[in-house]
Formats: sequence, C-alpha cells, structure tokens
Amino acid sequence: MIRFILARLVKAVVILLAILIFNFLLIHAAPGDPAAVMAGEAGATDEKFIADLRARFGLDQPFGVQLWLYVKSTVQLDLGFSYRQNMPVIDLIWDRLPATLLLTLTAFVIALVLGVTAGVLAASKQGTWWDSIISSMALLFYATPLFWVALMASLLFSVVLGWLPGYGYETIGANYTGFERALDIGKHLILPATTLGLFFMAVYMRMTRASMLEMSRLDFVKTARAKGLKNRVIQRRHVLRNALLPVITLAGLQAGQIVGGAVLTETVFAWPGIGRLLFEAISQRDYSVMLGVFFVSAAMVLLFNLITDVLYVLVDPRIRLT
Amino acid sequence: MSLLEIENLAIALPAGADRQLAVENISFGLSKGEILCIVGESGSGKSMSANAVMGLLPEGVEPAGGHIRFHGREILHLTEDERIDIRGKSISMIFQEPLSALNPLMRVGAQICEVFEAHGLLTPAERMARAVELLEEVGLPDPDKTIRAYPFQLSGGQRQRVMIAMALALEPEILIADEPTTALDVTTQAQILALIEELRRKHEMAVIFITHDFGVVADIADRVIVMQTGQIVEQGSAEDVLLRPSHPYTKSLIAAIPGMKDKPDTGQTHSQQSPVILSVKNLNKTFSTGGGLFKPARVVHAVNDMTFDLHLGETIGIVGESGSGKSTAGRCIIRLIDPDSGTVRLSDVDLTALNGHALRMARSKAQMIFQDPYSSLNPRARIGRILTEGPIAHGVPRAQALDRARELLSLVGLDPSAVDRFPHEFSGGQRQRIGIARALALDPDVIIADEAVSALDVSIQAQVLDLLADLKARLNLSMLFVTHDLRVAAQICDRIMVMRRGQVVEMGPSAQVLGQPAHDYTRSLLDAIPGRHHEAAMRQSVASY
Amino acid sequence: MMLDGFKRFARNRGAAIGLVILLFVILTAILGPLLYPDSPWKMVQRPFLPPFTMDGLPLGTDALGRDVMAGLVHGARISLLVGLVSTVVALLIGVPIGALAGYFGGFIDDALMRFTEFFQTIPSFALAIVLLAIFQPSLFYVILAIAIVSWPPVARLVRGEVLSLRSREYVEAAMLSGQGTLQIITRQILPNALPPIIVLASLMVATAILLESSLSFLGLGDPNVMSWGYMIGTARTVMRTAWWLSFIPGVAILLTVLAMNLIGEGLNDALNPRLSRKSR
Amino acid sequence: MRRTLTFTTATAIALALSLPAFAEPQAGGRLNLIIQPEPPSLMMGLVQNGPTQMVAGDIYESLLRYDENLEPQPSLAKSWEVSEDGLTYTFTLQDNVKWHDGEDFDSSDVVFSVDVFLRETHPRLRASLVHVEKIEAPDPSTVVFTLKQPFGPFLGIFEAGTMPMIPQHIYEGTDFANNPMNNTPIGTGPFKFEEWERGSYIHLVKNEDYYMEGKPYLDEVYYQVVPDGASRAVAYETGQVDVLPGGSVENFDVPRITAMDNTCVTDKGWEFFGPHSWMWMNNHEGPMADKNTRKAVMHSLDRQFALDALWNGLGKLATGPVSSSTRFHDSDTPSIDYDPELAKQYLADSSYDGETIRLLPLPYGETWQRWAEATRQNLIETGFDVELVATDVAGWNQRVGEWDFDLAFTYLYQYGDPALGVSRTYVESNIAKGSPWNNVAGYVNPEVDALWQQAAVSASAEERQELYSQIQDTIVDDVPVAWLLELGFPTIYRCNVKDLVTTGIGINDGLRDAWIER
Repeated sequence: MIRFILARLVKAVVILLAILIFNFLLIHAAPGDPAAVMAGEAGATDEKFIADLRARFGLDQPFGVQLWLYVKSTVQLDLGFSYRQNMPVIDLIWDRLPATLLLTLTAFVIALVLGVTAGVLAASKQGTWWDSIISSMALLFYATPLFWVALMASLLFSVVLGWLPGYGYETIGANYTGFERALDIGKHLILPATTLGLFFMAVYMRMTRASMLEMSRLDFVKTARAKGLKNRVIQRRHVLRNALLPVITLAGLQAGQIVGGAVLTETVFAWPGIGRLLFEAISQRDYSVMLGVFFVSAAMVLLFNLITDVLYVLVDPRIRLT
Repeated sequence: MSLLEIENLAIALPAGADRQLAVENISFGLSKGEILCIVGESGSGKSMSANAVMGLLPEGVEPAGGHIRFHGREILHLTEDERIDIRGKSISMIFQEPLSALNPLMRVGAQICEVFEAHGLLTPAERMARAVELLEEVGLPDPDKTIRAYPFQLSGGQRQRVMIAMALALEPEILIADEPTTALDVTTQAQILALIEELRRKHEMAVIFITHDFGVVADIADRVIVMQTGQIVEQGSAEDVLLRPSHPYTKSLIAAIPGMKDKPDTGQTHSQQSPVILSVKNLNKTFSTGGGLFKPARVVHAVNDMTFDLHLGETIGIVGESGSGKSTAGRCIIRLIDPDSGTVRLSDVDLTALNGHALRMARSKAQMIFQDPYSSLNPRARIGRILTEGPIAHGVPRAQALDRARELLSLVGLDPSAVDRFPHEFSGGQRQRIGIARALALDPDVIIADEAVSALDVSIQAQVLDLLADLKARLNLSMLFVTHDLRVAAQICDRIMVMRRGQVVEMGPSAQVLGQPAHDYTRSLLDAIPGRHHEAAMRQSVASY
Repeated sequence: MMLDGFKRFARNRGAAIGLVILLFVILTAILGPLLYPDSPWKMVQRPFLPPFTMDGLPLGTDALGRDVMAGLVHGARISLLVGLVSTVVALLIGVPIGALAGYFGGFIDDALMRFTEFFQTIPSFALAIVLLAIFQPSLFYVILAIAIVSWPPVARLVRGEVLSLRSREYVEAAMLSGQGTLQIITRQILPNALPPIIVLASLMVATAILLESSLSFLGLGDPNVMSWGYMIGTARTVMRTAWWLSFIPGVAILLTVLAMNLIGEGLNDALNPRLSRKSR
Repeated sequence: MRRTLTFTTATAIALALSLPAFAEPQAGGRLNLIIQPEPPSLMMGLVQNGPTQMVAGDIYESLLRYDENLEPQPSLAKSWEVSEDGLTYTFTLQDNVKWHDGEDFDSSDVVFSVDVFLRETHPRLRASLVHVEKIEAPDPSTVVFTLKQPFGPFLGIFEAGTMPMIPQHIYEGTDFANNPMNNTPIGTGPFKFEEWERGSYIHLVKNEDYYMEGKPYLDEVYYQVVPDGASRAVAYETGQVDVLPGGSVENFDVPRITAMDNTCVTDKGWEFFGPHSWMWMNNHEGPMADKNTRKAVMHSLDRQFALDALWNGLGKLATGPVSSSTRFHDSDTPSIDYDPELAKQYLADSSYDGETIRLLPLPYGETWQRWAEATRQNLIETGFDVELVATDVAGWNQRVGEWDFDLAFTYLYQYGDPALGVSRTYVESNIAKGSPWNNVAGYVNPEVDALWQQAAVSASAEERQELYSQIQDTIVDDVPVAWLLELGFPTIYRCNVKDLVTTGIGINDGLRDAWIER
C-alpha cells in the first residue's frame, strides 16, 4: 500500500518535471514580449525602459539558462516573480488556490454524489420513467456548453430571481467572520460549483448506471441471490461497490477537465481562483504566472489522480495486496 | 414422495432466440441424499431446470408451464420474498467459474457470513466461528487465515471449496452444482468430486450435478438424465444409462469419450526410425511479473531446459495441468514467444537465430492450430482471405492460393463455397476445421496443436480428432499436440511428454507413459481422470450394440 | 454482424432522433450558403432587432445589425467542420500511438503511454488556451489545438483494444503465416478495434464542438469565420438586453452536441453491446 | 436607415450634467467602484497604467490638477509663478501636508521625486524632463524648476499620473523596483491604502490628517475587481458597486444600465487625456504605403455608425490628429467624410490589386472587436480583401511594434497638449521598431517635423496655435493614419454620489471632493 503510493509519487514527480520543461518550451515559443506589454500599458516608453524591464524579467539571459534557472527554482518551490503584479508568483497562486480548490472540490463532490446517486437510481429502476428522466437529464447536461449554462444560471438565479449572488467569492466589505463568512461564501459558491459540477455529474451518472447494469449481469451477483440476500443488500454491497471502480477511474481521468472547466466558470462568475489568474496571465503574457499556474494545476491534477488511486486501492484489494 | 419433483416443466426463451423453448416436457424427481447428474452438450438446456428451481433464470427467460414441487409445495411461481427464504437455506447452488462467482472486493469470510445474515441467523461473532468451521470442513488449509483472504488470493480449487462452504452453511437439503469442476484441473476436479461425495454422505444432502462429462457422471452419479436440445432423451440409474444406454444419442456420447487404449502401439517404432524434423535443445523461458521500483519482480520458470526431437510423421503430446508451461513451450518453439535460451532447429534452420523477414519466411514450415475456435479466426475476414493470406504473403498468386483454399476446405470436410463466408456463419467444430485448413495452407513440416479440441463438445471433439488422425496419416504430418487431457493425448500421440511447473517430468512412448508411468505426478494425473474405473465397462457396453 | 448492429441502431429511438437532428444540421451546412449567399458579417438592418419582428430576418439582428439566421446557418458549417476535422486529426495522432503502444508493448508502450499520460495530466482546456495564445487563433490552429488536447483518450482506447486483440489467436496465426507487422496491425487488428473507436469518435465530435465554442467564448476563436461559439461569445456582453442572441446559438450547439451524443450512444449499443463503456 | 436611430444616452448625459451640486456636502459613507483590470501595482512612481492611476490617484498627489478646460488648479502647490522668458517656474507648497505615515511633506520630497525617482522610472516624464536644466528647493515650501529653453506644455505635466510625489524618506537610496514598501504605498492623498485582497478588492480609507479641512468626505473606498463585463454590470445592478468608471462595462450594456433608476452618467473627466482613436496604416510597405489607398480606407469608414451603434453616441468623430479637448485643436481643418463612392474611386486610382489586408483589432474587449468587424465589412464593400488577425494584448504589441500589419486599431492619450501626446506619433525621429507607441505608421514629412519642433519650444500661445493649425492641415491631407473617434468614456454612478467628476482628470483624482447624499 505504502509502496504503491510511493511508486505513484515518484511517477507524479517525473511527470511534473516533464511538464515543467514542456511548459517552459511551449510558452517561450509564443510571440509577444512581456516587456513590450508592460511598457505599452505604462502609456509610453523608450529603449532604456524596455531594456530595464527585459533585464528584470531575465529575458536577456540565454534560453538554456532561463530554463535551468526555472527548473531549479521551481524545484525549490520558487515559481518566480511576477513583475507585472509585483509579487512572487507563489504568493499570487497561494492567494488564489484556496478559492479554486474550494470550487473544484465542491463541484467534484456535488458531481460525484449526485451523479452516483442518480446513476444508482436510474439503474435500479431501469426501463421506468425514472430511468428515462434521469438519463435524459444527464444527456442534456452532457451536451450543454458549460459557459452557457453559467451565463443562463447567473441570469436566472441572480438577476431575474435574485436568489443567489451572481458573482464573486464573498460579499465585499461585509467583513463577516466565522460562521457568517462561511455561510456567505457558501452562498456565492452555489452557482459556480453547481454549473461546473453539472457536466461531470452527467458523466458520472452515465458511468454509474452503465457500470451497475454491467455488474448486475456478473456471476457473483447470481451467487448473492442464491444465498437468499435481499435485492437491496445485493445492489449496495455487491453491485454498487464493484460498479464504483470504473467510476473512480473515470473521476481520476477527468480531474484535468475539472481544473480546465474552472477557467471558464471562474471567468464568468468572477471567482478569484487560479483559473482566472491563468486566463489573465495568458492575455498579458505574464510568463512566470502562466508557468506557475500551469505547474500548480498539473500538480493539482496529479493530486486528484493520487486521491483516486488511493480510493481505488482502498476499494479494490486486488491492487492493495499484490 | 420425492424431495423435489419436476413435472412437465417448460421454459420459454425470449423472442428472437434460436428456439422457442429452452426446455420442455421435463419431468424428474429427486430423493433425499441422491446425486442426480444432468448430462448434455452445450445448448442442451441442462442448466435451465436447475436455475428454475432456484428462481434464478436469466433475464427474459420465463417458465412457460409445468410444476416444480419442493416437499410437495409448488415453488415455480413464488414471490421474491418467498424465494429468498428458500435460497441458500433449503436449496443452494455452486457455479462453474468460482473466480467470477465470488465478489472480488469482499473477504471470503464475509461472503460466507452473508448467508447467515441473509436469513437473520446467529450473531456476527458466531457467524465468523461457523465460517471457520465450514472452511475446515471443506478442507481448506489454515481456515483462520483463509477466512480473511480475498478470492483472488486463492487457487481455483480453493475458491470452489469456498463456494461449497458457502452453499453448505445452512445445511440445505439440496445442492445444485452447475458444472462445478469444468474450469478446474483434473487432479483438483477429482478432489472436489470426492468432497461433494463425502459431504453428501455426511449431510444426507441431495445433489443435482450438471455436467457435460460422462467420466464425471460415471464417478459420482446415482441417477442420470441425458438431455438433448431441451428434451430429456433418457433417464435412469447410473448403471442403466452408462452400461445399457438405450437412446442412440446417449450411445453416441459415450462412444465419443476419448479412450485410453485406442492408440495402437505400432506407430512408435515406425516414426522413431524416420529423420528428425524438429529438434529442441535446452529451451528456457522465464517470466517476471509485477516488477517495479519498490517491488521485487516475481519470476516464473515457465519452460525449464526442455530438450527433445520430433521425427517425421510422429506426434508428440505435451501434457500438463494449467500453469505447467506446456503452451509456453509450444509458442517458444514457434517463436511466438522469444525463448531466453536454447535452440530450435526446424529441418536445418535454427529458428532461434532468425529475425524479421527471414523468421517470417522460415516459420511457414511450422504452423499452429489454436484452442478457441471463436478467437482464432478474424471475425471481419472471409474464409477465403483467412486461408490465402499466408500463401500470398509467401508469394503465391492470389488465384492459385484461392484454388488451394478450396481444396483444403474439401480436405477438412467443408464445402469449398465456404471461401465466401464469414467465420460467424460456422459452428465451433466447423471453425476448428477451418483453423486446421489454415495451418495446412502453407504446407508445413510441423504442426503445433495447442489444446486444439479442448473447447469443443465431446462429440465434435471426437470428429476433429478423427480428422487430425486422418490428415496425419494421409499427409505424413509431424505434430506437437499440446493438451491438458491425457485421454485425448492417448488417442493421437506416439509419444507423450508430461510437464509440471516448467519441467518435463516424464517422456516416453504413449503406451508406456500411460500404462506404466514412471513418475508419481503422471500417476496422480492418471488416477484423477474421471470415470477411469468405469471406462472399460462403458466402452464395452457401447461396442456390444 | 455489422448488419445486426445497424438494425439495433435503427431500433434505438434516441439514436434515430439524434440522426434526424444531425442530418438537419448537415443539410443546413450544405445548403446554407445557397439560402444565404451573402456574408453573415454583412450589416443588413438596425442592431438588436428581436426575432419575429421583421420579414426576412426571422431571428432578428445582432449588435451590429447582422442577420442572426445567416450567422446560424453559416455557423453550422464551421461547427461541423471543426468538430469533424479536429476529430480526424486527433484520430490520426491517437490511433497510431495507441496501436504501436498496444502492439509492441514493453519499452515502446511505456514511452508512448508516459507521453500520453503527460498530455492527459495537463488540464486540457488550459492547454488549448495556451496553444492558441502561442499560435494565434485561426481556424487551422483552433482545429489543431482541439486535436492536440483530445487525442490521449483515443490512444488509450486503441492501446487497450490492440492489447487485447493482439493476443487473439487469429493474430498469432497471421504472424505465423508470414504477414508483416504493418499488415497485421492494419488488416487484422485495427478493423476489429473499429467499433469502440467509432463510438469514441462520435462523442469526440461533440466534445470538439463544445471546446470550440468555449474557446470562442473566451475570444480565442478565428475572428474571420462565423461560428456558433463566436456568436455566443459576442452575445454574452449583451445577454441582459438581448438574451436571445446568446440563447439561440446556445440551443443550436446543445442540439447538435446532443444529437452527436445520442448517435454515439446508439452506435455504442449497436456495435459494442458489452464493451467500451469502460474505456472513457 | 441607420441614421434614424435614436440614442437616448446622449440626452441623459446632458441632463445629468446640467444639474450643478448646490447642496452642502455630507461627510461619511463608503463608495464602491469597479476597477478593471486589476492593477499590477499601486506604486504610481513605478507603474503608470490606467487602473493604477485610477486607484493610486487617490493615494498620491502632484503639484497641480487641471479643470475640464485644462486650466491648472492648485493641488500640493497652492500657487505658482512663471517667469517672463518662460524659463523659471516657481511653486509654493501647501502648509501642513503630511505623508500617510505621519512624516512631513516638503520641497525636498518634490526634488527627490522628480529629479531622482521619476527620472529613473517614468519614461513619459523623462521625455519632458530633457527640457529641465535644474530643480531646486530654496526653502521647505518652495520649489523652482529652471528650463534650458522655453517648453510650451510645461505647466501641463504636473498631474498626479505624470508626476506623483514619492516619499523621499522611504525610497532614497533603495532599489526602487524592489522596495518592499511598494506593496503598501505611502502618499499624501485624501485616502490611505488599507488592504488589497488580490482578485477581489482594494480597500482605501479616509486620510484623517488630510491638509484640507473637512476633506475627504468619504470614510472608505472599495475598488472591486470583477473580471467579466457582464458580471460588472450585475454588480452595479445588484447594488454592490456605486460607480462604473469608463470602460468597465461593455458599451452595449450602457444604455440598459443608464436607464435604471437613480443612475447618472457623464462623459466628462477625460479632457486631460483626450483619448483619441485611429487605425495605424502601415506607411512603410504594402498597400497602405500608397496615399490613394489610405484615402480609400479613410472614406470607406462609416464612423457615424460606429459612434452610434458601438459607442452609444458618446464621443465625437475625430477630425484629425489633435483631439477637440486638447489645446490648439483647429476646428477648421477639413475632415474626411464617409463616402463609399469616393472611396472606390481612390481605390481604383491606387496601386492596390487585391492583396489581403491584415487588420489588427485592439484586444480590449467586445466593442473594439465589433468595431473591427464593422470596419472589415466597410472595407470589403469598397473592394478590399480584409482579414482580421486575432491577437491578445501581447501579440498586438508585438505585431504593431514590429510593423507586422496593414491596419491596426489603437487609441492614445493626448495629455492636454500636442507636444506631449500628439507629436510623438508623427515625427520621423520617433520611428523605431520594437515599440507600439511611437510613430508606428512610419509617417515621414520633414516639413511637418520642423513645425512640431518649433511649436514645442515656443513660449507664445498664439504662435503655437498658428503652427499647430498648419500641422493639422498638412497631416490630414497626408492621411498617415485613419482617425476614427474622440472616444467618450461614460462614467456611470448613482445620482446621489455628488461631485465625483470635478476635473479634467476625472475620477482618477476625483474622490477628494466626492460625497454621498443621504
């Protein structure tokens, strides 16, 4: 078990290193010079100003040196300095990361819990109108553009109905503390987390349903019936547990998509997370921030993967014990 | 009054199946403590009535008429709750594939305890204690430890013992065993049969034993029912049915059982004098699995220092149980698997020294017949393409290759027009004939038959074996015949090589290996052959008609 | 076998509905330029004309007075084009990688799968954004970016299929009969791996259309072609005053993607009754 | 047809502005504003982009501010004198001015700020400082600037964004760029920096020790960061913000929002900047090197449609290089009108033969993107083949700076005087690859260059007017760029927020006087 996790960690580190180099190459292949952007926004410029900026960015160093410095410092958890924001990148990310984690984890939990529940319901009522309704809903969510749902949801629930706040992380300047603040954040979280979670909910629901039906056909379910177990027990103890394995695998594979979806959701709902930070950084060519966010989001994906791996292992003894 | 009485049972298949009723007119009784064997080939409907007793018919399959009475009470149309009460408590069941019949995610102890839980019996601690007792009773070693094991940690035989323990938990009056030993090695099968026999005696339990193997029937049956395409064709006491079969179908089945003494002893001297066509020297292959950064690899010696010569026109059988390395050996010889060391000389060419194109060309002289008639033919290729691809790859013009394909089809007993059809249009036995035709298409010097008849029903098996024997005689083929079934090997092989865990434990002329085995392992294999002690009698009975 | 599949497909009500919708969209894409020969960019009326208020402009006009119906019709071509072409490109990347990895196993498999895993670990949408930031958004690069982020599942699926088909006895028979590796992969293995690939591809078209619209929404689409995603992206800022401008193309995307999904499900039920649900 | 459209916004503006604030200011309250995009830093000596100026304009001050006619008004200097020869400028500072950390502000801070700090860090000011011989502080409340030669626009550079006062006691002798105090800016302004929750808001609080008795009126100010235009509109509608500065919501949303109750709008407060938009035309090479092609482009543009449909009628058609709010604008310069037929004629006379014109939109949001689309359609109808080249900000900078375009949208501030904000984009000496902010078009006219030179160093306003009129006539005929609009940025606010825009610099330094009526 520990050995398994260690092996996974080593693999994750190797992938992270590869991602570091890849990101660096990728983003440096981009046209556009951050010094020029900054100079532009300053309103006017001259040679000296741009040269100064380039020196401060390290953009005057040879390419290889920039790469080496980047990898070296990243390994030491120093993700560089954003001269545009005048802050260390790690601080910027650190500021935004909790919001993104809160959003993605909530969406993930919503998707998983609702998706699996609906999937179980649909599978156990296979062929009834319950099944049809749940399956159709899932198909619909699966086919709807995320940003569009987000827009429509904010229009409906925030503007037209006025039930929920339509943007932001908390009520600004309200200075809530403790439970009140948590409640406030929770209210702001509902729309973005639900819209982000909908698509994945549909995915998990479909997977759970299909997997439940497939498991129901297997021999051990027949054994369980031959024992005289009640159907409810069979569904829960034998079918569901086995059916969850592919769902967990899928959830791990989709971690990356959730983080990616967060870019859209955070942009529409003004959620101050790293997805938005990334989009802003890309349009401003803030190399160090882009690289940093990329690195961190990839690390997040690996973390998600690790969690699902561990979950998988906890559920499936075949991996744990061999 | 019988314990269980089945009367005029008919079971309907869902619309669109190949026939309307899975079984019809089924009537039989089962008395306390009796072992009733239901025998039949695949598709005969032999499992259906047993499943109907449990109320475990597959989806869409419904009882269409008749009665099933348990202690005189009609149980064919019970509610689910009433059925649950009977299942596991009064009637229990074990299945063919013990790995898939156990929940892979639960410890075996928990799965046994579930039986008590399902019927609301005992406290959790008592259940555990009972489970340990049960494991002990079915002969599992170290029951205290085994109870915490997961199914994948046990061997096939052990898993089937767990299944039996589970079925025994509430001391049911009837045990339904649906092909419980088919997936097991022959020695394990013998042990399980003995166990069922013993438990039956101890608990006075009635057993419905479903099987396709007359050998097994001969070993354990009190009474026998023979089924063909949904009908009972013959039933009676074991002795009557086996020794005095009345129905032609029963007779043909009994006659088709591969015998031990069929092979005349003359072949040996003849082929030993002919030239050596295939020479294997010091062949080795090890597999290592699961190696990783933090995990030592597990090394399995699949083929250990194998050496032998195959003469022109000779057939050598490579016999062993699963995991003995017999298939690996066959594949190493033909370079489907690269051996670690050793040489394989085919005629004058060292196959182990070749690679790439040269290997592909040289290998045409050694061809293979495969086990599974369903996966050995490309489902998307017409038979014509399947039979001509090889020759065309070796430069034969397409038209000529196609003519040859037609010839080959006739040779293996199929209509030449088959070239235009797809594999799924043929039955298992016919496909196996196509596989043989494909192997012959390249005019090989040596044919390796890997369990070539194991997946076939016994009557088909006999036909294919006859075909092979015939071809061998006509074409003077040299053959390596890989099989787990000593009876089959006996029928066709000149010499037999017995393998265990990668080692050749014994090799010699068939008659000698089978008649006076030198090695204990060979002897134990021979002893475990089901129905062995009744064979002579049965054979005689069929012959006398 | 294929014929059975077709029957099963045709019997599936959802798939039939999907097929009808998709055929309609395809027809629109083909005939659209005939019905609306003018550029969809042409400013024809006053801005923000609501739907059903003027003859000849059934869906009204957008922020610059352009005909929404014309945009919708021309957008159908682009959405389908992006969906199909990017899927084909993704297949061209993913199938060979998966096939090689699955067939050869060992080191090659390891290397290719690490490579694939690596692409799967990077959040794909963010990767698409960065790729477009680098290449500058044009139709070509939009398609390329979508293909680059969507091939890994193909590679994994194909690898899995090839891995299991490779050990089929008919493949061994083909090896023994002297056929070359390439021939074995293309003639024996891939045709049998086709059903799940077809299913995955149909779903990928749907995903690609969604991805394109998401990118356009963020302003990373090709500014010279009228696509549905572009239309929503444009209309987002005026959603409050002219909600129908984002609603209408949104519904178009929804229906098309839904149709692709329904067809994918139908194909799945028809071609792999038991298979391939696991593979995604 | 299009001309018949009615835009009510313009009338609303007129109404809002015609109501002078007679009521007595009330102290207290909190003001919520949108800030878009989030500024990279608030240290105005180091960063001078728009968002930084808007927030830091309340923290930092300069010696002067300017009214809507660009007349200088007292700020940190309570009075000033200019010598007859136009070479000596003497400023007398306000009394009792303190930095936010309690230190006294005096003339040595001014000398340090201008001569040391900003000379090092502020490129735009540096360009003006070349005219300055020396800066002296004869006593703590007096600063004297001595020029090498007369410099006409000199009195126009004392605005906070151009010349913010930097605390000498914090920065002297340090590495300016990496001083940790950059994150907690210290100025003399009416509001102090309190907190910056990145990605959410910037919180400023009232400077209790402000030198003007009773001011500021507001207790605290929140600048809220909301990245999406639609969300910003929602924020105003749901009452979470009170002020939408120019550019914070898409123009398409403006009519709807201004129609709300208790909502006022003004396009004042931009006179100092005079945002002037045009399309760069690549005079260096390609089709646009031909004057006839350029004229064809200019006549193709339906700018009135753009003004009405995209800018809600706010702003004006630009008539030439100098904005009408900038000094020395000549309203008699003949302008070039929308005339598709004439455009086709010019095109026929030009050397253009069907090349694809690469048009770069300004990546500043929807309005600009739509504008480029409309422009492309205008040009296509004249007979050009036009392709939009999508870029982000960085790509735009790169392409424009490298002259890798045929047409490119842009707009620039004019800072009140042609010598400060106009000449830079037309003189030959300012042609240099690498920057998108100089004479990118590559316009060369030595005659005009000489006139620019002469006008800048003239001390006489009449003489300057004459020179600048001459310049405007010549340049308009040469059409080096395609002038579009004098942009009107609407500031939208609740009507009970009073005195929000009182100067030509707008809300960048307006919160000193603002108050909320209850």
